[in-house]
Amino acid sequence: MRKGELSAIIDLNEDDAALAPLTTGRPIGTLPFAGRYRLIDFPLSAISAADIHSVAIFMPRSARSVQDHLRSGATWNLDLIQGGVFMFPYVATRDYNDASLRARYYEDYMQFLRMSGSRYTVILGAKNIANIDLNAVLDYHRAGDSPITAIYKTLPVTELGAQELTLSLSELGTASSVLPLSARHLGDAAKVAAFMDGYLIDTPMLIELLDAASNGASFRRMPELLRDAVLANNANAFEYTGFLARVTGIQQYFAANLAMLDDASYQALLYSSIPILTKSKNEIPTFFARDSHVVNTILGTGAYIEGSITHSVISRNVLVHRDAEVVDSVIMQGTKLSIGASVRNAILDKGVVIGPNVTVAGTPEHPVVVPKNATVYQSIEEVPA
Amino acid sequence: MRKGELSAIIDLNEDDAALAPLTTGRPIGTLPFAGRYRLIDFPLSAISAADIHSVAIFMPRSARSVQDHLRSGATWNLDLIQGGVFMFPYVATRDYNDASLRARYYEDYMQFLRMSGSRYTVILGAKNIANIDLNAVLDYHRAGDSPITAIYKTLPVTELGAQELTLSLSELGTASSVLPLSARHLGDAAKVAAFMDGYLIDTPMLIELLDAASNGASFRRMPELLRDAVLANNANAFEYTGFLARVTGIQQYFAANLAMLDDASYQALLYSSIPILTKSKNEIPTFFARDSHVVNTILGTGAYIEGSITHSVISRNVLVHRDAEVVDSVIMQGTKLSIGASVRNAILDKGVVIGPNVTVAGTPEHPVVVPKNATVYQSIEEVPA
Amino acid sequence: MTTEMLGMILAGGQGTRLGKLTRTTAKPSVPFGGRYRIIDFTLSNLSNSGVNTVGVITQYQPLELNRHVQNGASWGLNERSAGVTILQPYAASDGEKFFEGTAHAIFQNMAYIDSYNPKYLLVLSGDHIYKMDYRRMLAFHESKKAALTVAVMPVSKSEASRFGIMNTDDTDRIIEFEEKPAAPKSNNASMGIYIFNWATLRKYLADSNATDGNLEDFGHDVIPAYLAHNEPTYAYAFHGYWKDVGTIQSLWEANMEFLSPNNPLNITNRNWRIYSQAEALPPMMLTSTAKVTRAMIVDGSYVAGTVDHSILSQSVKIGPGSVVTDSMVMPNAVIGKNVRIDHAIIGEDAIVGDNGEVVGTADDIAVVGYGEAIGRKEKA
Amino acid sequence: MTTEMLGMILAGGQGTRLGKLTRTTAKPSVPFGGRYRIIDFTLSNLSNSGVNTVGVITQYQPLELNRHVQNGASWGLNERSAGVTILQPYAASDGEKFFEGTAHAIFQNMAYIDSYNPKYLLVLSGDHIYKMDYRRMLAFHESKKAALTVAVMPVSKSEASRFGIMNTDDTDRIIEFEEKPAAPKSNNASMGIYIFNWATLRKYLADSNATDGNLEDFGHDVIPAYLAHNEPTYAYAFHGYWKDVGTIQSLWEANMEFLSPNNPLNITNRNWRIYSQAEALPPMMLTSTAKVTRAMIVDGSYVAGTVDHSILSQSVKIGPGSVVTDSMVMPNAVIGKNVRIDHAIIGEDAIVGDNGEVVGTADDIAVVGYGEAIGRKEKA
Repeated sequence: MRKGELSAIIDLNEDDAALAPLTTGRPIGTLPFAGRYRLIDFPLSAISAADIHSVAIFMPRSARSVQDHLRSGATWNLDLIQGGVFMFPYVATRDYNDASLRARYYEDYMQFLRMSGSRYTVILGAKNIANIDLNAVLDYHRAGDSPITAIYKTLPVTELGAQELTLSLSELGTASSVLPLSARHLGDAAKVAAFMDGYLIDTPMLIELLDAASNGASFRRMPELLRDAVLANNANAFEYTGFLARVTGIQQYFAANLAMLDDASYQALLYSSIPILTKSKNEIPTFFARDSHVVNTILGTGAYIEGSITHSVISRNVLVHRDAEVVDSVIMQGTKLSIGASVRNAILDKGVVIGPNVTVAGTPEHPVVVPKNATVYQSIEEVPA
Repeated sequence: MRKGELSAIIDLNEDDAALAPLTTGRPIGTLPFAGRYRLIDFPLSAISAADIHSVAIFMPRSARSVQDHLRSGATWNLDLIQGGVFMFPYVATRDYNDASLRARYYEDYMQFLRMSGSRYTVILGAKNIANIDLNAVLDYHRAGDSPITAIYKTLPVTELGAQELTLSLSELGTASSVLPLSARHLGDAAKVAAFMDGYLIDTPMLIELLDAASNGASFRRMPELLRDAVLANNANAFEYTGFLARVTGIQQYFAANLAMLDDASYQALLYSSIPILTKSKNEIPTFFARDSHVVNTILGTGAYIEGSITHSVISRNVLVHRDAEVVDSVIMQGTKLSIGASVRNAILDKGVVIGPNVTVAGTPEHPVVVPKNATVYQSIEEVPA
Repeated sequence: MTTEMLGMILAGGQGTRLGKLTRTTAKPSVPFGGRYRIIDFTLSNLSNSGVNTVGVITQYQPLELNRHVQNGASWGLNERSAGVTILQPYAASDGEKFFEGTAHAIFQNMAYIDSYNPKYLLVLSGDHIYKMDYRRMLAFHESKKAALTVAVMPVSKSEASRFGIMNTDDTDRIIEFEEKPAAPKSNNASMGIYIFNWATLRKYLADSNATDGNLEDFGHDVIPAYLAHNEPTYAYAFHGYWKDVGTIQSLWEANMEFLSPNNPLNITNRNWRIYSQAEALPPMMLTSTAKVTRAMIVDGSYVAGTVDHSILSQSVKIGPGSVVTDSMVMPNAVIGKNVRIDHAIIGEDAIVGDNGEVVGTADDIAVVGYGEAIGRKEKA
Repeated sequence: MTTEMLGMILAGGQGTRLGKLTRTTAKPSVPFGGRYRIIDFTLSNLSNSGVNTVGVITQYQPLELNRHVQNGASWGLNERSAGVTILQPYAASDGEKFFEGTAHAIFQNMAYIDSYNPKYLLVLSGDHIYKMDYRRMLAFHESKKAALTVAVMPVSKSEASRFGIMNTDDTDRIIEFEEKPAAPKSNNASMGIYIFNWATLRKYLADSNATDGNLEDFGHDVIPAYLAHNEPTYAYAFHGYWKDVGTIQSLWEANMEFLSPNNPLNITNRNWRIYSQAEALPPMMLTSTAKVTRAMIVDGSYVAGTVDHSILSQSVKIGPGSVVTDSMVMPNAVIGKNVRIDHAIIGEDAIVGDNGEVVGTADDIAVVGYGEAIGRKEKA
């Protein structure tokens, strides 16, 4: 692809209520994943692999974790003179209701698009963990008739919640609308086109949409504008067939992490033709002590393991002291398990300390979530329903 | 100095009402200066020369021009792994009134300071154009008794407006308070210690101040906290003796630019031991045509000059067509003067177009300001009072 | 890691014909046009053409070139796992690796090239002033299914005998190559720009190394070998401004052409920018005694004298009473008071003391070397 | 531009005593400790000591070292007008500049050094494992008003005859230098770390070059010359972990020492980090058949076998049924099924096929070279 032919927008304003307390101080985009990544690494890596150098990030309310992770954007080749990462500050809905402020925000977006000089713009969120080949999407878009392409994956109906968005596919294979599952008349269909919050759109058309919205009587956010555009134009519907995990709630997030322990999923997501790039850390090697026992587990660097770990995801700088055990759990960075601690079916957020001989145990359906920097001295046990 | 011994904060929330319309879409910090710079280049260059690698920028309401200018911070060596530029989003006063939000913002600042690992923190604004040797300030601070040092320059009383801040100096040479000129009892003193909005403070003390403010009953912004700290501790008062221009209004901004045509000021500010670093642009050389006549003028690159220019400051990419003349004026980037146009005692903001044979003329005391991207087809003449 | 087309710039030559200007620096790092160095044109062409992986082969006085190129960020050539690499001579367990000729230099850097596993190798010189979209040449190369494509441009019959001339059939296939022919049969002059299928070239170079080592130079050895073996070799015709700046005279001419507002290079075109490393220098200053016409001036320069039909590079000082005409002044040169400079090139960091004279003619350009001091200051 | 103390790393040696490990790479870029390369320790020491301008002199197989160091950003050594520069051999108008010895290499790069106009020159080796604050050594050098300070560390009397030994008076002034003495008079072994006043050294080297050119090596020539001329030369005593990893045996030992939780190098100390270039690799995976004890493992590795008392670098694969003990495995090595590796160093990109055996002893470490394939895969 020509340099500059594509630009990208990553919208980090995703509904994260179902992921509390993990999303108290961070958006979905900076949730840790697989002991090594943040969710935003997946759209950024897809963007980087497609030689896109200009990216706008619509920042969430809690922007600091995003800034800390992105820095100059060099990790994803977003620090070239011909491009860059442009962070658009979080905008409260009340400010959008002021017509002049609203016009200014839209003008900022339009200016980004104009300055990028791109012919097409990719729009992605962070809550669909996937490795999308954007060059393939572009080829599909060019071959299609519509100025907008929506990305979906065919999934069993049973895997979607009622509010999750789907595409209504026409017989021609185009998408005529983006609707929540609950609004669809599916009859006895077993499968559905799950919308992946991803678009590729002609840049001039996107500028037109924003321009119209800027002059509109009331406020409409970008996702609404895009759904309207699908309705108005029908969209080319690009079917993605690779690994997908949708982080729509705690249970899904938990399952997505543990899915990486399945070798096929691990290879499909992390060793595809799209390398997953993430901010590098200067960590020391992970050390396994004489009596450690670790199986069926992925780990980041800088960890120090004396105890036993089974079927778990361990981030960097985790300490597991002797006689402690971790089973079926997701442990984030800097967490410490004291001597004799036991953790099962749990998610421990960053910096958690589990006291000596304390047990934290959830169930596969209801993992216990211990929030960031909490110190746990008393056992927490979720009784299986 | 040791790497990491100092961190810095640049506060771009400066009162810019007196500089409208130049500050409609940008803070004082990104006002163009001397055909080449933005005002924020001066504090950033002082910071860079002092080997400071961690800088927090308190962003103004209009953040885009700041982001565009700073990018990764590489220009000022702020992209090293041991440091970085951390942009703290603009906070509306109404949000500060919410105690929990307020606590979060202060926590962000404190975390920056803790992570920097610095022993001292420099705090600067952008509206004092100067080249401060921060190593000298640090040496002075260490030799002093107070945990806080305030930076001032001795100026004639007549040069200060009533609301401008001054230091009350004790006989010991310390500053006992920071007060507006109008609140001082100066008697017949001809000179005054003009405060330059610059502090150097022990980092642990700054963290304490923020921590106390975070738990306080009502909201106090950082400048107020610092002034209170001077009152409570007295401050070491560091006297700056180099070039200083204070951009407190249109007239001062105009005069500061034209002051650069004085060779002594030009050398003092731009060729001192502190190189003024600015984002580099890939501009072509400035071209002077056969009949051009340019004297006593500084120019940026990428300009194309056919007409005549006298005693003016011309930014990059300015077009001055034949028979056009510029006298005693400040012309920002991308401005175009059509054939026969005449501009005197004026400030033309970015992208202005002056039509053929149109005259724009102010007075030295009241320069005409033509706002960004305006097209002027009718002459504007300010009659000298 | 696979790169479709890898760029290799041959920047190793000493540039002896540039005399004093290249005594301590490599030719590609010689300043040009006020704010550029010669290699900027090739690097910008690569960046604008989307060739994001580039090796720069150098061996002669590379320090300044190294400092100029750095990590390639000035040209947007700093992508991770790509970008610019400066390749210098080195030692290996089988001996020291100085480069004996253009093709030999490529051979010696085979490990670098192989690490990117390129399909095509784009071989360039670092000392030409031009704008060219290498993607178009690659599209031509692919459409012809060529093993080698050589960029050519038409030159006048009288000039043709100074170049390598490519005689083609009516499909643009090269059927004959004549180096500096006394009686040229065509006017397709080689521009020293080649696209090779790397697998084929690699085999030729490896075979040569294993046997008689006779493939040292592309023009002299490799093209004839390709023609002899009937490899599909094509000529890609370029139409546009192109100038080899290998001599004092041509360097001066190219600068004077650059100064023309009608310069066919069209330097103002923002769709094909020429990038360079940009230092943060103060704005240029023209004092009350300055008189500047038909001139290009850049940041950091200070002009108190007269400048006509000349180019001043960064941080040049021209004292009052001095007159500079039809000349090119390189960065940091200091010209004192009442100096006369005419038809001259003044080297970087040179000093011309008060009342000095540096006067050449259109056919015999005067040169002051890098850091050379002439006139009154010389005595100090 | 003025730099107080400029760092120069001598990274040119072929490292022949590392045998197969340095056939295609320079010694300083040999992997160490799982996620480092040897030169990381020196570069991190420089960065942590605030020495932000560093030349790395290399001439043997520098490609991998170049790629590793890049623009120095991984160590925070990428400040504008400072940072790391790789210095390779080059040609000048007076000939080609390969480096004949440590002091000669400094002399050949005089133009680079002069461009920073340093007061002090810190000369280092690129192949030692240690943590050291060079600021303290500089403070010592300044307090002694020395022309040269040599860092020394105490070694046992039995070892002393393998080193250059500095005999000092009670002010730490060096009064005698013995290279590998049979009967050492003291146990102050030179660590090959020098702080020179550049002006003085520059004069010695220039004079030598202008006359007999006899100052080729620091230990052999320059220190004796300084002592002979009564230049104030001092020994700075270092106490801490320091290891020359110039042989297979010492490289293996240093890795095994690194593996100890009580390693005096204290790698976990965040106040003196050892930085390295960090690739974005997937997390390490230990499968259900893994058994890992007393081991260090890093990103991208995949372990289905048994690993005890060993270090695995990036992207190492250990197949099921394989047993790795008392060994160091370098990046991207692939160990098949049912392999036995004991007391061994496995080179980068090496392949040990199913059922293979690589078994050494504590006194005779087995080595598989870079990219070498042994066992079943060898036949492919």
